[in-house]
Amino acid sequence: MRRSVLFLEAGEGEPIQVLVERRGAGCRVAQRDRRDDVDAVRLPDGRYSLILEDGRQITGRALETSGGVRVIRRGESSPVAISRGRPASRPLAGAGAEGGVEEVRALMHGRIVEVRVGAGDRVEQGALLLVLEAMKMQNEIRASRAGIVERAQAQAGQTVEGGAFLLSIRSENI
Amino acid sequence: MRRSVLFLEAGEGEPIQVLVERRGAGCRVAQRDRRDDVDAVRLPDGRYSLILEDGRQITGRALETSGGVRVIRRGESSPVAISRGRPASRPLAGAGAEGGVEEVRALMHGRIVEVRVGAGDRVEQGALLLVLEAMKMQNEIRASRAGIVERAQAQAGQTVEGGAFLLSIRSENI
Amino acid sequence: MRLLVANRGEIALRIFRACRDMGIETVAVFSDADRKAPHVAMADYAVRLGPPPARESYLNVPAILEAARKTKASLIHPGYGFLAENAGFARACAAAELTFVGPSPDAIEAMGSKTGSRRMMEAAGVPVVPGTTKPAADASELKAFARKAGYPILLKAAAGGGGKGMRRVDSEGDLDAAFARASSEAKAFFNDGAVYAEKLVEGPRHIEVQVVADSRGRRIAVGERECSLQRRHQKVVEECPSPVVDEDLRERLCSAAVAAAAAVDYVSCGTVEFLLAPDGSFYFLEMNTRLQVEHPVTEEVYGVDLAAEMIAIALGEPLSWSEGDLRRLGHAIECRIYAEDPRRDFAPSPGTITSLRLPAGPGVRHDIGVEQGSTVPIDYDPMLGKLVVWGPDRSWAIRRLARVLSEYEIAGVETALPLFRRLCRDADFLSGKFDVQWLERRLAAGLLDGSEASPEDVLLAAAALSDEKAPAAAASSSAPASLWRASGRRESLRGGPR
Amino acid sequence: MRLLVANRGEIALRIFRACRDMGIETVAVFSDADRKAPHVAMADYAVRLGPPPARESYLNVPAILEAARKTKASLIHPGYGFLAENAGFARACAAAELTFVGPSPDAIEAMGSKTGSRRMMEAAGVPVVPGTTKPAADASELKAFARKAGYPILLKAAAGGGGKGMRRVDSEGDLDAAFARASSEAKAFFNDGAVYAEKLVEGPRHIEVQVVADSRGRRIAVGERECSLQRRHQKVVEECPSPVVDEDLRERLCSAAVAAAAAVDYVSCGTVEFLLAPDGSFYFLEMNTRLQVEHPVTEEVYGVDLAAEMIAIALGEPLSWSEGDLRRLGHAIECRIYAEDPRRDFAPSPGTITSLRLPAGPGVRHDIGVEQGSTVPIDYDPMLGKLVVWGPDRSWAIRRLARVLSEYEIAGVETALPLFRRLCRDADFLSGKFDVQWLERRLAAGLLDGSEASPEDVLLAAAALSDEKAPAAAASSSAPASLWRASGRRESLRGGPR
Repeated sequence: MRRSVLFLEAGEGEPIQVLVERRGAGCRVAQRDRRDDVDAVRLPDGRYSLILEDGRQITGRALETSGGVRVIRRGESSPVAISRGRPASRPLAGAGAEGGVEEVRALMHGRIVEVRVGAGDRVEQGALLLVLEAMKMQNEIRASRAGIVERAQAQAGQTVEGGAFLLSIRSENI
Repeated sequence: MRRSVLFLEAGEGEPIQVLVERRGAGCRVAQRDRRDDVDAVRLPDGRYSLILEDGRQITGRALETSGGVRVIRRGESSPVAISRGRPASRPLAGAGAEGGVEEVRALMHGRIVEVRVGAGDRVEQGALLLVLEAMKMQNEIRASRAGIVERAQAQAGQTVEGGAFLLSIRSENI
Repeated sequence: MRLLVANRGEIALRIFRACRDMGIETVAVFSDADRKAPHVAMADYAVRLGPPPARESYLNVPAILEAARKTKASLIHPGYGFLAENAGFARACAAAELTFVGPSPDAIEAMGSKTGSRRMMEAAGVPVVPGTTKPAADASELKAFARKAGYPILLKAAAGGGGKGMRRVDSEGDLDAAFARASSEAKAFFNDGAVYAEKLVEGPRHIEVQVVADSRGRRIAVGERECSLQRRHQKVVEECPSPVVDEDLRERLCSAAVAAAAAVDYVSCGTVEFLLAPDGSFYFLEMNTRLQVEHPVTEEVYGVDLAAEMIAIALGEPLSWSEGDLRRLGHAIECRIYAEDPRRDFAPSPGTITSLRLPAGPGVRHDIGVEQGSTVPIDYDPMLGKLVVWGPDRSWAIRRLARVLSEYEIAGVETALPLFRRLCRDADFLSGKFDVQWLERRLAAGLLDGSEASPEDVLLAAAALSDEKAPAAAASSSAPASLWRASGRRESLRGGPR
Repeated sequence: MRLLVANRGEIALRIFRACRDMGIETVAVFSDADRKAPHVAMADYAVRLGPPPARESYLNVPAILEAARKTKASLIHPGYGFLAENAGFARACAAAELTFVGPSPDAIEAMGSKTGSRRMMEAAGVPVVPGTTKPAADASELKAFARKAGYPILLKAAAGGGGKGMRRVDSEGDLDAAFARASSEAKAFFNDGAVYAEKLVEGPRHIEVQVVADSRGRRIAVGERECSLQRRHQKVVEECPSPVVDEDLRERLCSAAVAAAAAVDYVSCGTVEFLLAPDGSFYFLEMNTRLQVEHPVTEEVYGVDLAAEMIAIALGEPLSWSEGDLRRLGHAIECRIYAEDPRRDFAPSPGTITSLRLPAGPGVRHDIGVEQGSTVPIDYDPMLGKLVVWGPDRSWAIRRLARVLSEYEIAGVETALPLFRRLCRDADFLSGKFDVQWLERRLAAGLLDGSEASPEDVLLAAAALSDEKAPAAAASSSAPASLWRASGRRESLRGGPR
């Protein structure tokens, strides 16, 4: 009887352990105080069909992402912060909320049209940092918070991949 | 410059050699007296798109079969008796036409409901040989020619795969 | 509210979609052959019935009722085939306090017995074809009738429908064997071996009328469908409207259909089938007390949703439109796509669908029960689904059908797609000149011949075979291509009755 | 006969299908980014234009004319975008003795200049919104107008369309920067930096009228389309008919549209856009002298084929129907599916489509230019295609849309599908109460919030992650899921003007 241990990130605190025991075609999933026995099969197109004890049927696709899994089901696309291993770090956004450093990254492949700030500059929330062009659209990337620009590697004319580091802003302690 | 040699069966006589020279994305195909330079790419779904020198575009799927290739294109499905190696033997049907032995094989997975003939029986053209049931349909398999039943391996109740040998008929010399 | 569909394949999907449109939750049932089938993956609830054989799964009434109880379904829809038109099942649902989406058991029973319905129609003044008035005990009874009416005659399963268990008999010599096999098949399909005989009207068209009746006593005919393109009594292509039905004939057909429905106090969607003789006279054939396979052509042309209407009626709703509201717009054609090989006399072609490309764009509708990667089980009717094309008029619809077929691809199993392609180029089809035997004559005359490989095909094959970067080509499930040229071989297989 | 489509994506496929329905051969042109694109694979002929950048391929007029010459095409269709509404291209086609499928160069030119067309409409008695009557030389001219008309004002590319190069300016302080960027973008898109200004009418709806005119001088309006659901002046959802247009208003809109077309001797399919003010008055916005993206909703409701009609008109055919023949049946809704992430302020989401599942069944139409496995290039407009749903009435169409969206799956790139799902549950949308700013207000108010994972989602993820037999799950092209909860991050990206 194979058993896998997964970790579910519930926003705050330590990730929750999720135990999955394979039982023939199906499996038993234990999380928090609930336990489900499900009949799970992989469909020809890679989606999974689950049938719960009460007969409820759930079909969807699970795409692994670095932060967990994206579940696409019924036309909705939901992130599930569940992973095979214990998540390395809290999400950046958390840091953003608690103050500290925010990294600004390119959210898509594109070309940097102009850079408005350099290392050491003080920026207000909403200040224009740089302009990224992709798919013939100029996207103004603005500061989500006030702070001091620390590293600024982006250069005008440069082509960047999605996720590429552009610059970071350290918020000032109030 | 990679070159492959294929063999095209043109019904009668020796198979014709087809030379294919890969040239970058495309290839040059020489067969009989004609030679085509085509830009050929494999599409994400496995079909091929060919663009000929005059701009004609051909998209289709090529499925390898034991007798050659099935080309599915524009809603039509055509057999192309072309293969990587020299075809082993002439098609059975040829034999059927020239007299000699005809092998009767199951053309689909199914169950034999009844067998009407045994080895040594003389059968007329159109005589009922056996009944095969598949998909809840009873299929009467009849003799395509008069002759003597030679080997008869099929037995009622037996389940057979598509292509399985059932019996053979030797036509009498007139 | 929750509705269970006691069926599989495209019709289960069709009914689930109607439920979704109406905000009703859906319950699928499945055999072990269908755990991964699309109808299960689309449902809100799903319950296993049993092993693949229909008698242990989709005909297993206790298991189906238990599935409804477990999932708290309050409605049961039988679809077509399996338990549709089975009065006993309809009664069992009522006994279990489940709403059966369909007519009353009495109406099903009355129309289910072909002999009984014939008598009833005669009484109601609906013209019928001469035939034996009750199931035959043995072949000799049929011989007596045949001597009187003259050959050819048609053997039919009394409990049958959809051409299953039907046999044409041309001479007394064949009658014994034909009776035996028809009766054994009738038993296999409908668990009832009763068989009766009818005089065969030569050269007729098959025209049917869609009837919709609510529990408030309103009965409406929603025009006719042309269903003459058949093979072995199996419909292959259906149209709405019929190219030969004018307003006057339409009116007479519709009132006869409504009279037939009224004769059994019919409530729900149903179809009254007629034989239309070359001289313009027509005869009641049978009434299908269910949602018809070809209902979409009527939906496309009249802009109605028959599947949803049928459910609303079962819930006691009044019809959502009246005769006057109905407006015909354009022309629709349906092609039934079976997993069978038209070039091997339509032998069943079970297997795995290695590639499925569905055409898109204007005027095309897909009601299909399989996907790429689906396995077509050997245990059930081999219909994969239906292609429905709409156009502003018939000739436009046919041109569009030809275009759509050129985009349609199914690999891994054989289908009749090549047949439809050729129909689109056939002068008789284009001019609407055909009867119920026309298609078989055309097939015998070589409608499907000459799909020889073109130089383009050779180029494509050569480019593919010489592409080292390609993954090993999936072997087609079909027999060697060289067999295709083997006419002797093609002859050697006769499809059974459909 | 052979027709070349100087375009790509779904509109090329749409036009090719119309050609197939009409028996016309098709010629595709493609850039190096599109060699494997569906529009190439569907065509009878295909010719490479050049490298991916539009200026070197789909805007490369000499290469396109050479492709037509090489393949002996006699007709050229520009589709929308790229060279559509480019009088110079239309003239170049005429000079090369090619039939341009569209209006005359003069009509394109007259309507292409927003300022010129405004003057012309005023002369023709069609009401227009107050604005600058000619392109502004510099920002100061615009300031003068704005002081008179009052803020907010709208900057528009004189040669523009489809919201590209448009900017709202709320105060004089922003005017210089806005003018600079609008003008540079106008240059980038339309190779013409001219910009003009208009008073912004607050709270209007965007209603447009489909016009069809043949070379025999007959001009017909084929009803209106509701296009008020916009984001950054980009249409997102369109309907036919409009929920707020009654017969009287429809008549007035249609005659204004026909008058506008008559003013430029318009011949072909075209669309006249109006702003409908809350008080019921309406103003001419612009005329799109091409086949409109949203033409399918009109086709579905009126049962016509606008793409085919446009080609027939170019061939000198008379209109195939008259005003009297036109009959409206039901209600149609179109959703534009862009490769952009609605949860990251609609940032473009290029990449490879790892999975594409298109819904089937009744009332659904797909005009889509990609397939599973297609790569969405960064070089062109990110619209993948359009989903069109038809229903007997508006509420049915919306319920059906919700069902269809639940079957729709695109993985690998982000799309606005979740937005449409939420619209179907929105009270204002259901009751048709919205204006052109409504959607942006709704988005700002969190229309897209709360897609938190349900326990079912966790079960699905757990079952998938613990399935050792599964092939390694394809990593989604999107950034880490945890980022989704990062509102700060979401804020940090502003989409550019559309």
